Amino acid sequence: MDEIVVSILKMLVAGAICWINFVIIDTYFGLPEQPGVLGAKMIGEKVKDIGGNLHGGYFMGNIVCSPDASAGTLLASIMNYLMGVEGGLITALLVWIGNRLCADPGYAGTIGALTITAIISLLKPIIEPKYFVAGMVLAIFTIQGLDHKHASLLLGKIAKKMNRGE
Amino acid sequence: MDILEIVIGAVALLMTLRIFLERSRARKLLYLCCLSFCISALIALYVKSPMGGITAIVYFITSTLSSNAIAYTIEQTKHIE
Amino acid sequence: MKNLEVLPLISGVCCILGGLGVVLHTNPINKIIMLALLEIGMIGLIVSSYYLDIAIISSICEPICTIILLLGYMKYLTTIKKKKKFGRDLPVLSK
Amino acid sequence: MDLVQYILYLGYALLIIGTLGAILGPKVEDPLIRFLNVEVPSIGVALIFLTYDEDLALMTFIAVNAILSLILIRALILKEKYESE
Amino acid sequence: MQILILYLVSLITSIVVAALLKMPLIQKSRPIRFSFETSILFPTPILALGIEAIFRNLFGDYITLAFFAGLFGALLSKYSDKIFGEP
Repeated sequence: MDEIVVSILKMLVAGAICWINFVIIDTYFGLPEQPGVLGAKMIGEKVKDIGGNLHGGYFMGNIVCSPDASAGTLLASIMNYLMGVEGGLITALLVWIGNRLCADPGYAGTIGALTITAIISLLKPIIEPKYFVAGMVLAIFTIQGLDHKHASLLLGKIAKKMNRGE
Repeated sequence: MDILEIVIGAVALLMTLRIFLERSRARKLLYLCCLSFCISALIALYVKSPMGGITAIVYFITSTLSSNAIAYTIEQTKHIE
Repeated sequence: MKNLEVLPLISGVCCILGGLGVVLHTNPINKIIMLALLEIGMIGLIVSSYYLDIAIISSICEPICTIILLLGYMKYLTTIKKKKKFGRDLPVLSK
Repeated sequence: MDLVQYILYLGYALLIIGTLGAILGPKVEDPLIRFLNVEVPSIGVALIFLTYDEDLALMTFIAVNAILSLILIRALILKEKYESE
Repeated sequence: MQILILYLVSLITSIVVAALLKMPLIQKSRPIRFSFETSILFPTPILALGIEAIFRNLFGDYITLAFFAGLFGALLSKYSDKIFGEP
């Protein structure tokens, strides 16, 4: 019974680390500022129609339409769990190819994969890489799955504080 | 069964039901993206070898490409209808 | 049902709900989104019986099929709209 | 229940749902909607191939299915174009 | 220790080949996070390290393969807009 509580605590801490990592990198590389492809513009306007923020809607649309730092974080933690540190480098190569297929410059994906590789290799004696996979799923669930209106309002506030958007 | 797989499975089940019951077309794509994250994590936790990791990466990138095409078509056909 | 893992259960639920959703929806874009859900279930069932190479081939062929269906739908829609506009003028000309 | 029996029954269920939906589903007079309903039983057939360990047949079936949809949707567009003239 | 030497060889090779192909050191167009150009500093070392990781896991520890990994990385970074299409 005690092990379950410890593993749930580890999963929540890993989820918080992943959330901070991918939101800061995505916001710094300008996802809320403009829609990269035509589909992201439509999703941003539909999120604005239900009472959300427009720039938070652009953020969510850009995550759907091309693999950004969120995809880099999940796939790099998967490959770190299976192969070790070399998996992070392979992930950076494949995510760059996927970004270029979706007509995106590809700065956010590769740098997100490399930073989560560094964080995991620092924290490996305390939290195993298995917990980062489940933590990343919980982190993406709070943005895309739970409540679109309040999530876009929160993302718009973060984007305004970091001078991207408005 | 592990506790991690049960948590990811619960999230995936909730996402499947919300895709089936949602009315708006654009917000179905957001739930579909979250479901794709869950399946990619489950593949890597089920097959414990490097080939499973390559499968998860290829699956996730092609799924993103597909939803990109669907969003582009919704934007294009909005003027015609 | 006792010795099944999590991945086959989730894939089975995706298959059943996707099949019902393709039949019950009437807008073609909704049907194509549900078809993507059905393909997700099929790839999960292929992976759960350890055919990894076929899973890679299948997940590469899936967006090709989706893009073909979407391009065909756009061209079909423009053809129908042109025919309806042309058909409104046609009885005037035929008289 | 075993994994093999589970996949087999799932394939049978998809075949029945897809065939009934292609015959008497809602708004099936439009040929595009009927064509999209026919995609469901093809995935059921792919699952039955998976059950009997026919891996080469499964790979060929998935690859040919993409080309087949190209030919059928081309035929639909040509039919609409010839009816309008 | 030998693994570190292999990665270092591929890194130096990719940077030297990219400099011989007359690529710019940093991107020219000024909001740097929206430009599609490739330069020496951003995608070239990452691509070379990734290709070297794939080669080392598939074939083994050879120093010739590290050299070819750097060469392929520089060529892929130089001709990327011809392969994936100009946006």
